[in-house]
Amino acid sequence: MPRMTMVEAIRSALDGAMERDARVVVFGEDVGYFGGVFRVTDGLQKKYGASRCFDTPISETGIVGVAIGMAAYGLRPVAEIQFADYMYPGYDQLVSEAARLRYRSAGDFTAPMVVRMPCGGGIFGGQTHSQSPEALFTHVCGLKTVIPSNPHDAKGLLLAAIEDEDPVIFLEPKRIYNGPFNGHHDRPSVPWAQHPRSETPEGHYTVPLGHAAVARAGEAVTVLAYGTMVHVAEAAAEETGVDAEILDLRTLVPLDIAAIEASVRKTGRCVVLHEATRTSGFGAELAAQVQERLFYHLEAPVLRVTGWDTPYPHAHEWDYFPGPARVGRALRDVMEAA
Amino acid sequence: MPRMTMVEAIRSALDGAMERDARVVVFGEDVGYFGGVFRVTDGLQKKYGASRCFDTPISETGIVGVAIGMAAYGLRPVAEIQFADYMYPGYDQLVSEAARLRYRSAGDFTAPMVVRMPCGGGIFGGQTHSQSPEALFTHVCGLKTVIPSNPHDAKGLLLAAIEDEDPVIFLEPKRIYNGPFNGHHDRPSVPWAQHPRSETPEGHYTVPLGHAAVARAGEAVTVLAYGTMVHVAEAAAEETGVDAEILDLRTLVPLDIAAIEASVRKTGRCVVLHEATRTSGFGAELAAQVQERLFYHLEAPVLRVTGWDTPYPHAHEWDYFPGPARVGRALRDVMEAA
Amino acid sequence: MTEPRALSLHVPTPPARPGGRPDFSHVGIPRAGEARRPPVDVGAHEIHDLAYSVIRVLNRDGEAVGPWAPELDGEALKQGLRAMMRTRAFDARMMLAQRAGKTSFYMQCLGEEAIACAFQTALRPGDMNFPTYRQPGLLIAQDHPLVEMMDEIFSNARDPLRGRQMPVLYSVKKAGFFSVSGNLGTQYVQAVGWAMASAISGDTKVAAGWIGEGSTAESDFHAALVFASVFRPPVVLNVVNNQYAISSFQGVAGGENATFAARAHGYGIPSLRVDGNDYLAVHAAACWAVERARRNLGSTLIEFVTYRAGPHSSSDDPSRYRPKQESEAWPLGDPIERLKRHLVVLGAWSEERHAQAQAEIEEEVLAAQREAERHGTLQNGPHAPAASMFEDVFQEMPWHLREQRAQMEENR
Amino acid sequence: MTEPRALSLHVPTPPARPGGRPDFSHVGIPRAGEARRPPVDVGAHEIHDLAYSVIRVLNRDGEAVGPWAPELDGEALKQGLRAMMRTRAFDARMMLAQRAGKTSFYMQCLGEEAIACAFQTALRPGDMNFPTYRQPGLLIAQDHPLVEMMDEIFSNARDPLRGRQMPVLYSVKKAGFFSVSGNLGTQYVQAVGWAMASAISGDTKVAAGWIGEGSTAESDFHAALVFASVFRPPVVLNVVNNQYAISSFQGVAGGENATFAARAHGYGIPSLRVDGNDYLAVHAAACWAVERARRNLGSTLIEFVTYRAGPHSSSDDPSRYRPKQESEAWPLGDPIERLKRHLVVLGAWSEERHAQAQAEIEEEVLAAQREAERHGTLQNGPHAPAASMFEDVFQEMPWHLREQRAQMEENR
Ligand SMILES: Cc1ncc(C[n+]2csc(CCOP(=O)(O)OP(=O)(O)O)c2C)c(N)n1
Ligand SMILES: Cc1ncc(C[n+]2csc(CCOP(=O)(O)OP(=O)(O)O)c2C)c(N)n1
Ligand SMILES: [Mg+2]
Ligand SMILES: [Mg+2]
Repeated sequence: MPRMTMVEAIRSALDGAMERDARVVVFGEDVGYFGGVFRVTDGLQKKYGASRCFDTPISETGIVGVAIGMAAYGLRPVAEIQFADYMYPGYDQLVSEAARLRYRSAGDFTAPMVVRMPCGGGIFGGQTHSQSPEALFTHVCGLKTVIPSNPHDAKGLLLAAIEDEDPVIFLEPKRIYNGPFNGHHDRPSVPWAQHPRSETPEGHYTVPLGHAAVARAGEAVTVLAYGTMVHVAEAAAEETGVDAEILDLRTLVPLDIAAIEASVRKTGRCVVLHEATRTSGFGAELAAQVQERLFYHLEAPVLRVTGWDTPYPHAHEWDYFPGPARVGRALRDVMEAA
Repeated sequence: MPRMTMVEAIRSALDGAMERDARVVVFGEDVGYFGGVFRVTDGLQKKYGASRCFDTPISETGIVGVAIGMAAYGLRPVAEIQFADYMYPGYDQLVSEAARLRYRSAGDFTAPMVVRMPCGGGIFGGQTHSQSPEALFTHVCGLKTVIPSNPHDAKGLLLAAIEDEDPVIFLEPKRIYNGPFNGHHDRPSVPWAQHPRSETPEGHYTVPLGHAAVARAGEAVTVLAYGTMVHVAEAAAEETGVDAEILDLRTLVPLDIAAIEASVRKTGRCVVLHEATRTSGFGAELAAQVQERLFYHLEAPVLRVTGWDTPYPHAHEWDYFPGPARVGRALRDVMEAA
Repeated sequence: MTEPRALSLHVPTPPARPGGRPDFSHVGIPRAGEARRPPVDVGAHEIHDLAYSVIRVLNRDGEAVGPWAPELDGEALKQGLRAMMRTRAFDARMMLAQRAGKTSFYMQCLGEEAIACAFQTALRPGDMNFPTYRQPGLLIAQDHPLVEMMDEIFSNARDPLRGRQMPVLYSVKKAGFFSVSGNLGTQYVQAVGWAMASAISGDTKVAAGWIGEGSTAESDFHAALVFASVFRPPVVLNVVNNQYAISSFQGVAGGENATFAARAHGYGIPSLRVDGNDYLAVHAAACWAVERARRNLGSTLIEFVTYRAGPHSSSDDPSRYRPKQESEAWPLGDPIERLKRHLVVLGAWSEERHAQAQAEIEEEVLAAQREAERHGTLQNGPHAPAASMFEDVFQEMPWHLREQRAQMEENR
Repeated sequence: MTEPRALSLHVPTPPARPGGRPDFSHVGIPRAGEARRPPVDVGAHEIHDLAYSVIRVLNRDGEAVGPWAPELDGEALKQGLRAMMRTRAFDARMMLAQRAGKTSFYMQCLGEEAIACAFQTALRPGDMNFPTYRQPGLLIAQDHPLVEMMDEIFSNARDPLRGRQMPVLYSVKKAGFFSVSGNLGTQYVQAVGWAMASAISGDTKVAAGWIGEGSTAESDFHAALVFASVFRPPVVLNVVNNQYAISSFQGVAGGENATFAARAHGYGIPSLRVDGNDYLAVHAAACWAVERARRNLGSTLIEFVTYRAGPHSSSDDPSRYRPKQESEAWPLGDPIERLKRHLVVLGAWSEERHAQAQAEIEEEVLAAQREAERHGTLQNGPHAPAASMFEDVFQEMPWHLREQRAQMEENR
């Protein structure tokens, strides 16, 4: 099976979707001729023509707004927001329109569309190229929120998202576009080719939305992670020797609560990870759910390891990023608790 | 001491602030000559002139954007968003600009400004006149988020917010503008005059940001609530006979964690309330914090009573609203829990 | 440079406030028939003058004059009159029903009936409107069942939107009527996207966006014009300038400095400015713009000049912010009166037939209301089952909504 | 109507791609001196033609001609030349420093130096620019210390922004230079708000907003123009049309259909279109617009026509999307060359003096770099203390940030 990077896997998903289904159209800032600032859409305009893959004006409001209109018409738009940090101007269209259309029209109109956006830090992008705004989507009923951690899942989840009948926010952790990253920024970078989950079928397959994966089986503590943090969790487990069970959530809404419950029931402990700022981050929802449902199974409080409640600072990126040291510390803390 | 409604108390705060400080300017859609769709700014244009209280074009982006420019200049803008449901077009300016300005310029520029917005349901406003988007602000570092539950606090908190050096989101639960409301929509409405916290000094005072109030002292369970839900909690405590200690949080960021800890340490149980949708609502943050800090004091899981994860439906408003029955049920559940 | 003087802020003020004398002298109104009619493939730059004029067909004597006078036969005109009369009667009834507590809220389009009713006649089945709350005429002109509209207004058991939306925020896909949003402006750029989709698909369908003059300040208006300019999709972008946005006169939206039709100039989009109270002018301009769209010539912006004769909504009291008699002073008259007069002049109509038609329509509307009330009202129900509120958030209901539905049922 | 034909989407394509022949025939360029110069209190509608022309002063022979030729003495012109040369030298050095790994990223303004450098000379102390990342010239023209700018670029221990911002996103309040945002367009409407505040306060200060032609598509551009139109505050709204937005040519922003200067017409805001590579034309237009603002006549929009001669940023490779020789084909030439030529023609400058100045400037910039490197680089530090990242989120640090700071320190 071919090995792909995240970028290649996502491109392969788009390519396959456009090939199979003439309704799929791809657009965003610089995605047409140039193929996107991260090269994700490279070659698609050439292959499918400019009216199926094109550059848009720099208006996130417009990008999301026209996508909704196209989806209501019957196309399957896949829009790119160049960085997740730039989705805010399009937020109203997502929240008030895409998320609400099926509901308010009682199914008369729908908005099956995907909004892709690179997220997360680790590339010295400072506060406007590093954000992880997933909680701003998970709070919005009517949106599904997906975030892959590896090429295989990225392709399968993106195909599932494109085929989904509802609007899907597809977050792409840019730090792992070209290789997995466990937070050890001072070590040589590793290519995807060395990672088992870079094996990505050329053809069509889906990874269904709403299902977590066990990234590492373990008995001692459940780690709930997604995106880049899955790799950090793996490093922390290895380095601390804590026998963590790492769940890669993959879809945040709808959440795979069954997988979470099964794991925490087994381990009795839970650590929640994300790169986003802490307060009201998605980790709060996870912690709240776990203690609500599994209080009597818990032997320690659910701990959160997250980005700080500050903007992502340019020079202090690695003091901001919740790397293996901070995750490891939480694993030990939760093991030592009570 | 005079008794005021919420509307009168907020107007009194604006009036006093404009009187004391020529830098205070008030604007928004229909707030000038007309005095606002909820009459909050009535009379201010006449008293202070059209260049200190005026109507704006219908552009929430513009309203927030010009407020930031004015604040950076040295004024103290108090902008109104006609309904919290309409803040999304201005969200980018709030998140990427107002919240970040002090940080990114290392204090060279700041944005001391207040954005007022009526929130919450209970007036048959349907999905676009009923939302409670507080969690979308609490996740954003650099913003303070305030929500009063009575006239006295509304005035004092608003004056504190206007005097604050940072941007403050000031949410006004519109269902209690003209009288307290405990969720019994089928009973006759009560005027503020009968409520002790309608006693509101004419003159200047502040209720400092970051401090919760004990709305009802109790021993059995801590209820964390804000806005309209404080009144619902009071009704539920009375109706169930559960000796709840009800904290009116008043400020969500920065949170009064000391007050929460002290209460939950005492009661060992906690119920969290809000009208906003459940998933990733601010209740998740509260539940996560309480179990993180007070796990060994808790005798039951922290329960959440919230709006459902659906848009606010027009006809089914009272099945959506987390009224005294649902809150009472949670109080009993948490008391019965092991 | 000499020492500069203190600056001051310009805050627009309307010509008249309550107690004052209505003044519409700023609305320059050319004579009917005066505006030229360019070919549909004209360049945007060649018709800038039309954004500063007003296309009018019906003159004071009720005659249709000038190059924009459309070829509509008496039957079509009578249908137009009937659509406007039904719209007005429907509105009047529903305002009363709201006051009687049968629903929470109502918004009428009093005085603006010609715009939606005439525009709809320029479209074909399959085309799509993206309306605001003030275009029920798009439905009524198609004889969409009034009862179904009332069912929505009453949020009753037959409400197609299952009680979820506030009154008048209809959604009727089969009638080319997109789900109305409570958020202003958002649908304008969606109309552009829908039209882009039609072009991408090699289809022949046309979209129409609708927005109020006040809402042109919103971001989506700009996004719509930018995308329409760049991709030239088949869309007609309508701006209904009814002089008011709740309490704010059109100057607060920028109307002191340029017309709303002129907004299109900066994008290279052709635009027309049209007498919105003139059924024939609206029809003619709509046909012109729809033909442009259909012939792949791209978008057109049309400003319809009209007057919101009623309150903004059932919650509003315009006497607080504008002179009571302002409506009577509105120089473009009443759209129903004007078309009626034209028909009378043509010899196709009379006072008697009008009175009779009026009585029939009122009867029809009342009968519809009676039927709708049998399906329920907001106050007394029945409504869609409460549990249905958890449906349609997603196509398939996920576990957390099923769980919440169960909790809701437990606590009823 | 006959059966309509299948529609198709118009997708703008630039005149040339890599390997193709550069073509700027679409940029109609009038002769220097041709554009008329209206009085500053002219009505917006009277100067629509200026949005379709190009105000130019320096002709091919290096002479300053026509009504816009400003009264700048030789000293002022030499200062302008020096500012542009220093800006270019600074950029060149910093591009190298970035490649040498001393910082993460860099953005230069190669070819666009005249715009910011000349504009700044029209302002007074106390006025406020709201720049994008491509106006370092506003600072350099004021002789703002280069070392301080480099400290920011290197995120070193002396970085006034304490390592928080990406390179070139300066903030220098005392130099009237607003904190640059990484989000496009946002500052445009803030400039309008700042100017409104000046007017509300009865002050005499003027604001200047800056935006790229690509970013005019953003919502904030529209919001800025709407508020500027309605409240007429003292603000100059600059659009820098450098033909590109990363890989997208200006047609993707709507430039095929109208000029960016013309965007102002729909709002009734006067606008000028100016040769951005002509120091004298920029200065003259800036003075005209600033005078309008200062005299309470409201806002002006200026489109500066220029060409982004370098890559978008240090992360970009323009040879992937445009012909390599396109820059040389740019018909408005190079701003430094043109002003130099003028000075030579005036007899105030020579090749020798130019070469000497160039050498001095390079030396100055190198010395500044050495000093800044002594303060640290991104790669090797030192930086502001890590704990400082918790400061300035709020004026006073709340408990949760103090707690997080402690956790951060524990895990270092
Ligand atoms: C985004 C948003 N902001 C504000 C409102 C509140 N609002 C509802 S109608 C209205 C006035 C709209 O005026 P206009 O666009 O002229 O339309 P008209 O009512 O005159 O038809 C306002 C401000 C809203 N619904 N949505
Ligand atoms: C809101 C937002 N969307 C997208 C981006 C990514 N981005 C950075 S620069 C740029 C191009 C801007 O082009 P233009 O406005 O013409 O300015 P120029 O770079 O040519 O000076 C883009 C798309 C951004 N920074 N902010
Ligand atoms: Mg209006
Ligand atoms: Mg550009």
